[in-house]
Amino acid sequence: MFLHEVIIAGFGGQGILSAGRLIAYAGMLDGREVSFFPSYGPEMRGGTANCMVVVSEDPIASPVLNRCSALIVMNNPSMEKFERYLKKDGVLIADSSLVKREPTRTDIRYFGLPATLMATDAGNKAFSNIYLMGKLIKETGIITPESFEKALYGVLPQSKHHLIPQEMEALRAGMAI
Amino acid sequence: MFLHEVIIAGFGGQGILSAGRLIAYAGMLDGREVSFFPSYGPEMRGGTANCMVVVSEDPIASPVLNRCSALIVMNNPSMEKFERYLKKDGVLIADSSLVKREPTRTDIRYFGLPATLMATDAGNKAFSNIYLMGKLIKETGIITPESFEKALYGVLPQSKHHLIPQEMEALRAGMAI
Amino acid sequence: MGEKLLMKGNEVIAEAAIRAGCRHYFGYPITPQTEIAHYMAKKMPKVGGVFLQAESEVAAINMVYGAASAGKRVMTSSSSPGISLKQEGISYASGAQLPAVVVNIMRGGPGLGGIQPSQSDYFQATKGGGHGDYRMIVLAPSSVQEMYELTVDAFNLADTYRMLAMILGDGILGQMMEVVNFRDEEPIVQADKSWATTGHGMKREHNVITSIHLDPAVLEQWNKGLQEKYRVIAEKEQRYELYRCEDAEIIIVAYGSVARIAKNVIKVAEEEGIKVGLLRPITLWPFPTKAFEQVIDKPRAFLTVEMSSGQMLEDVMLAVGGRKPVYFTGRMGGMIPQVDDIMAKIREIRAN
Amino acid sequence: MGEKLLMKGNEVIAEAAIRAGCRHYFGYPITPQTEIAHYMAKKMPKVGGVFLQAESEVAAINMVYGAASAGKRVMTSSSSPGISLKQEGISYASGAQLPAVVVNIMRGGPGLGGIQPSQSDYFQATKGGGHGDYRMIVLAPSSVQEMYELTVDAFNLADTYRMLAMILGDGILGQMMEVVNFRDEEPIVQADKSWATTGHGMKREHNVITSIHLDPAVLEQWNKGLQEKYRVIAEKEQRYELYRCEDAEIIIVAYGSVARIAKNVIKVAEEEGIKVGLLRPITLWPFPTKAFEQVIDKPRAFLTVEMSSGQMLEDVMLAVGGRKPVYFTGRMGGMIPQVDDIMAKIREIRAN
Amino acid sequence: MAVVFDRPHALVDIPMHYCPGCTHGIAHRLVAEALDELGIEGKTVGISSVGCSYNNYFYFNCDMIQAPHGRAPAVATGVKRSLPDNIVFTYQGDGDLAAIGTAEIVHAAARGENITVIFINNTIYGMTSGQMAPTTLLSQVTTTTPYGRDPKEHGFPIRVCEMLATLSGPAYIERVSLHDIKHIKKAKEAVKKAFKVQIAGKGFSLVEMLSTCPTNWGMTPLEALDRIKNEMLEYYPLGVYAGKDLEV
Amino acid sequence: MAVVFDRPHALVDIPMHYCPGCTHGIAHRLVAEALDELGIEGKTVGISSVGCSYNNYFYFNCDMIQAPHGRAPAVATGVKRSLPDNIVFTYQGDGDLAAIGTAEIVHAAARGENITVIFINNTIYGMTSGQMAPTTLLSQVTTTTPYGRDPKEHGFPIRVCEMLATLSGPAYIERVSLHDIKHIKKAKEAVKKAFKVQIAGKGFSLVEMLSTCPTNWGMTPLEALDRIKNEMLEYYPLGVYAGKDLEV
Amino acid sequence: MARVTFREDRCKGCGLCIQVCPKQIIRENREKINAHGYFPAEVVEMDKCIGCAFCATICPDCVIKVEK
Amino acid sequence: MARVTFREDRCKGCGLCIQVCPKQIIRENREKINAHGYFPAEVVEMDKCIGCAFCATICPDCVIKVEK
Ligand SMILES: Cc1ncc(C[n+]2csc(CCOP(=O)(O)OP(=O)(O)O)c2C)c(N)n1
Ligand SMILES: Cc1ncc(C[n+]2csc(CCOP(=O)(O)OP(=O)(O)O)c2C)c(N)n1
Ligand code: SF4
Ligand code: SF4
Ligand code: SF4
Ligand code: SF4
Ligand code: SF4
Ligand code: SF4
Ligand SMILES: [Mg+2]
Ligand SMILES: [Mg+2]
Repeated sequence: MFLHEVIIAGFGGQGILSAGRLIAYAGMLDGREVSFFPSYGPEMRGGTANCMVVVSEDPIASPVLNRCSALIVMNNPSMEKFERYLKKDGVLIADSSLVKREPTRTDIRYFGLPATLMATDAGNKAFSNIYLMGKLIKETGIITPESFEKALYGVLPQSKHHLIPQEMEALRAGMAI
Repeated sequence: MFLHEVIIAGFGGQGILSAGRLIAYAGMLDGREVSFFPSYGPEMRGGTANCMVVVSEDPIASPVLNRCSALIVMNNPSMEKFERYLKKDGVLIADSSLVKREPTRTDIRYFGLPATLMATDAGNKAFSNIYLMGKLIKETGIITPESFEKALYGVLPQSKHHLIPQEMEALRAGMAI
Repeated sequence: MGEKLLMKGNEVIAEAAIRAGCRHYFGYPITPQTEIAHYMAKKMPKVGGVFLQAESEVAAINMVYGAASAGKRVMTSSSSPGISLKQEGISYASGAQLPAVVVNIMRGGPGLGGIQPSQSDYFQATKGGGHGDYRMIVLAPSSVQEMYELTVDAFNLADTYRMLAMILGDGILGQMMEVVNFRDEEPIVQADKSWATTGHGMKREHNVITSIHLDPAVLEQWNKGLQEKYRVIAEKEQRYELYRCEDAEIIIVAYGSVARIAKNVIKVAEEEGIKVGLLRPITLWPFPTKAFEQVIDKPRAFLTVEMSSGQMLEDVMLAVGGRKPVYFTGRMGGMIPQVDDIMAKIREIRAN
Repeated sequence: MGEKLLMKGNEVIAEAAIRAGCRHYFGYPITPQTEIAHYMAKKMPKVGGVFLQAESEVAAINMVYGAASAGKRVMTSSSSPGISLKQEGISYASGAQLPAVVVNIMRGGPGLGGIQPSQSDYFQATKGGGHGDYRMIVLAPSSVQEMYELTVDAFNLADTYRMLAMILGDGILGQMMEVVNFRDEEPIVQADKSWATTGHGMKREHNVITSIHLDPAVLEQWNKGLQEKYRVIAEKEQRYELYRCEDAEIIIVAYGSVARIAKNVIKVAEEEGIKVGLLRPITLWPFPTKAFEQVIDKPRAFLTVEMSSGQMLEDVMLAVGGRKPVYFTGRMGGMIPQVDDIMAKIREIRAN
Repeated sequence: MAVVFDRPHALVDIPMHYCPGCTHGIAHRLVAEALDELGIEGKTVGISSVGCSYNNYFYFNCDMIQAPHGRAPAVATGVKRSLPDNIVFTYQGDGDLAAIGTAEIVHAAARGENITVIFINNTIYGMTSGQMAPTTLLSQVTTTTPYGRDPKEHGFPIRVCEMLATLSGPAYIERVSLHDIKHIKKAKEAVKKAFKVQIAGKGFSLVEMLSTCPTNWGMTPLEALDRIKNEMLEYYPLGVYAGKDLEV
Repeated sequence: MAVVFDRPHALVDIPMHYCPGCTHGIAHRLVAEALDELGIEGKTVGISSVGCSYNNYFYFNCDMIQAPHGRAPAVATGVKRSLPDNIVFTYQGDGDLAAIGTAEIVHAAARGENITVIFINNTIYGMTSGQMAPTTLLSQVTTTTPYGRDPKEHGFPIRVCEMLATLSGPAYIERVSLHDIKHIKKAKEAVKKAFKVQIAGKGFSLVEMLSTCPTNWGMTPLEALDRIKNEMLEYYPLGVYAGKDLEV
Repeated sequence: MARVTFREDRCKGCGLCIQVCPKQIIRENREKINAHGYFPAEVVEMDKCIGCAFCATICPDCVIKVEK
Repeated sequence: MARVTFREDRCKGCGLCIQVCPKQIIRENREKINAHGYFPAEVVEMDKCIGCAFCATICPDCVIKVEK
């Protein structure tokens, strides 16, 4: 059964919500059922942000997850908060340039990527989330790079389409690790 | 069983409510249970006013009457509206200077007093209600002239006590008819 | 022995509040309860208290919020549309656990409706017209004497439980005059108010009155505290009157002024040889389910009578829980149920 | 075939309203439903409609009152505290029999509470948070697709019955994104609006929109008209979903986003070999009592699950009427019931 | 003989419920005359408020809406935004407009909402039996200021025209009085001008009328007119507060 | 070495939640400094409102009450009438004070209620993500005026100080700005004066502070300060609007 | 020549017309009480009427019609 | 001589202090990210500080203590 339940968490401003939205959008393009549920409200201001994405073959019961099959964390508090949400054998991807510790659990698959550093080095800090999505795609197959690219075209305003090749490059770099 | 249920009705400004309040007050002085329920709200403005007074030996179930043992009417609309409230053998007292018709019912005791004329003649139009109360006292014994007088002293401000002898005179004139 | 006076229901509420130690009243005029404000306007300056006519009902309930936060016994009063406007403030005060007394002298609705007596704000009062999981203690007097006593009780209950207590009356009760017997001294509960915001004088941590808790786990915990308090109250504070229920064939359930009419009905029914009793809820919240347990075996049916389309009816049905049939009759929009109407319904029930 | 888009629940409500012919929106910002206003602010000018940010929720509902009087399809939206402020206006519009759509995307209360999802305004929505004997049609979507469809329906129902229809959602539904399938054309009811105040053009008697009738006999008659309308609606407009109830041992009763969580529970229970069904009220008022009649014989118990202290619970108990046990589990203050909690409750019920 | 004065068509031919000598009745007639003379009865929607005039929807012959207490400007906004080609007016008392409805009138004015407001300042709550209004004069005795309005306890009377004139939205604001023939005639011109401003699409217009409440002032109707002249005019100066130079 | 600048005692020593560079933080400090310097922390009750500063009850060390949106002046009235010897202030945003709370601020001012109001004008609803406020400037883009504030649709920005100054109740009203050191120092004097007015029992005092919202203005903190200087000062002139000659 | 017509049933006896009539030809008719209980106003010397309509202008109840 | 002390954990890197310092001795420390994810401000040439407290006056987060 095709069912992916993903949580993405970090600081506000790290592109947490747009990452989740892109995955949901790409999932839709793949013909799957999708849902996206963001954290919201003023606590996002300077504080933390997270979202829950489900991509599934079957109709989605609840968009609110208390367990997930994959988890992306982009700061320390998110690691603290969400590690326990991950199911056994689930995939945990962390931005190791910001997340200072490794997971305590051993029944999961862990991947640390220095995404923020990679992005800063590549010249666009805002793409750090894309490296992590690349890794997610590679490890879970939740969506394909092709649907991701289509999603970018669908979601971004025309004025930002010229950035898409760079973003795809970041995605592939993430997948390659 | 001592139980009097009285409705007093007429125009606003005719002293309808103060008449009812005086009777209730006097009843209290007589050691009886009493209740007083006035019509209220802006419809009183230039319009009609009425009140319901109960004086009883026993605790009073409801202050709101849909039948009464005595009725005082001081204008035509009140005659129209309340005549049917009167119980068989009940007492109906009308200010015949203002109420143009006699009751249609024959199973009641009817008394017409030209109270407004009498009061105007006696020099104080505002006392018209007192003549009618006099008649009520005489026909029903709901209170005594003595308790009525005490009620006047209890209810009126000191500054109006000098009027009380005149009012008692009006009461006795009403009783005398 | 105390004083014995012939007074209007509305005025008695005001007088009772003052006797209960209330020195702060904030309100906005509306029929049929304006006499409360008039009385307060006259009396408060004489007892060193504050009467303030607010710019609106919304402002009034928020002034209450302020005075209650400052630890004072405080009251506001209004009638149906004005009480609707206070719903946000009521929810806030409930959330912040502030003690205060709110009076609703109900009139016919919905909307501007009319000004004649009604009981159609029962749902609003007992289930929460505002948002969120909160309750008020709702007291329903049915005589002027009881308006006095329950108003004093309302202040005590509010302080004891740190919550709102509502006096729910109607135009009949507000406008009628009866004799009231005042006690020489009131039984005043002295509650701890160390939580009040009175200035810390550099002697303690700063106090905070708030209803917001952005962390849902914290807000849930707060709510659990409220619910636990409500459970205790439901256990301890139910009040009711049972009148001639011992051998009643039909028990009327009615509160406030309608309960008085029901007593007339009982007399008339007796004359016809029908045994009718009265179960009169005095606390509408907590609803006196215990009263029903006491009498449930006896009657062949319950008859709820209200000046509404049937609101308390739901609580009666929940209390009876299908064990006996529950009937309803009522009037709306300011009309008062008549003895005849109720008798007709009783005869109909018996004919079934 | 229509358009298929990935959209946020709040935005879908706005888009659906525009598709339903709503060209007038009045609102005041509040989390978690501000996106409705943002969407309207962007879109309305493009379709020749009016988006107006009112000075308050009170003003907003009264602007709705005006636009509805003028015969327009009109909507307002808010979240819990803001809806409390609209109670007077809601009662007025109900009293004046005006059609309009009110959206409440609920958050945790009471008071300022929190901004996370909640269902604790159920009482307020279904029993009348305002004063007087009135009702609103209350629709509870549980998916983004349903937010679209029920919003369109809400306008049609409002116009058909000349009354308010409320969309009752929560922060989950408002904030989540799902794929929504738009129809090419909406099924729009064309109701007679000859009662509207649009200027008589010297061609007819002047129309009047009012909720006041000072004569209580007239006001009662008016109320009887309302009650008769409500009776018809309760008969004709109940909506619900029955999911796997056929052979369910326990039937969960839940609405909105909680009903979705319940579907997860049903899966998990199935894995444990427990047959659980779901009765999902779609109309909260009229409450779908018919659904209960359909399934009442089957389960050994009902389990109501809410994000509240147990409000719909009362309607469930009234519908079940003591014929089966009714249990409750819920979370408050913005906490979301977890599959595990509900499973624990189910195991507990079975152990009884 | 020609008719030189008769009831306007826009005023329904039924008795009004106001107390004897209450100038609410004059205000009504002036509005109705304006509707007649401008030929706009058929396209006008009036909003009655909550106060003694709550049911003037019986009296005005145009389409009418009864609004919640204080909210008439918001209701009017809803109507005007729905029917921009219609004429929309509110008729509000001083309790309604200047107390509970403060936010609504300020914001309708600030928005420059193209509506006309008829504002009856009688320094009291008439309908509910004579409580203090925001416009009650200092020392005035009312049922809620039984010892007279004291600025320390009850604050100062609000001058609505002056306050709203600080906003950029209003096109025309004038204060008039109904205490004698001359002023009634001026009041009528003001009402007409206010409607003309709206017809011309210039924005928010408001006419405040100093009016009597013999009943709650405890005066005869004549004494009440004198009170306007002798006591109210000083605190509430007549004149144009916005749109002095506006030609319509 | 002597300490020439440190956090005031009346400001609790915890981090504040405001966005980087948001001048709400400066306003907080100024209020706290005033409480310190006047020695009134222990007898002050502050009222927080609903806006980004909803939870400044965590920050101010005096007793605090969180009030419903717009109602802080009413809550403050309830407190001040209960504790006349205490010092009571509200802290309100422009949405809170000038939109939903219009009636409450006007009437607290008209009553001359002896309280102090700190009014943060950042021309936007910060907390709820950048909607138009009553003070939003013409043409300003917000989430509810995506095409810019257009006076025809959205009306004109309200100048609160000017409006309240038409009332007789206020003892002291001043508008200040937080956009540079000089103005921050003036702002501090204004805050102190406002509290002194209250201490002296003179009545209602209000200090409006022009403040930034870098987040919802879509600007860096520095650009935001420049916007105050270049755009806001013109429409919102600084100065004393009531109580110019009042000595306290 | 001018004529004023009073709809007596509508008159509330407020006396405003009496006060403003420049010719002082209106008075309260103490002989009559109308259906609402008021003594209505009436013109006593119609021929003195100048049709100025002051009476009608100030009448709050639209009782008076003026012809000239 | 003057000294300023920055509580780096409280700094949000808004840059206001940098802008107002008459001696231009404050800069953003791009090397560090504090617990809240910001690059904190720091003084680079403390001995140039004149203790004017401009930095502290404009700092919205009470990060800075000034001694002289
Ligand atoms: C929400 C609400 N609050 C209060 C009332 C009661 N009320 C009716 S009229 C009125 C005051 C009217 O005074 P004003 O506006 O000055 O009009 P007037 O009667 O003087 O012409 C009040 C407070 C109401 N109907 N609704
Ligand atoms: C009754 C009510 N309506 C709306 C809201 C939502 N709300 C919270 S803050 C806010 C606006 C705040 O803006 P402002 O007062 O300008 O403060 P700022 O955030 O800009 O400092 C609104 C509308 C609410 N909490 N309560
Ligand atoms: S109460 Fe006053 S305002 Fe109302 S109708 Fe009577 S005189 Fe006029
Ligand atoms: S949203 Fe604006 S006002 Fe609110 S804290 Fe951030 S910058 Fe300050
Ligand atoms: S028209 Fe003039 S002169 Fe004639 S009755 Fe009237 S006021 Fe007198
Ligand atoms: S002014 Fe009108 S109502 Fe008054 S007395 Fe003259 S005719 Fe009658
Ligand atoms: S005290 Fe003055 S000189 Fe020193 S760092 Fe701060 S701003 Fe610069
Ligand atoms: S002003 Fe304060 S918060 Fe901003 S950078 Fe400087 S020290 Fe940091
Ligand atoms: Mg008035
Ligand atoms: Mg703001």
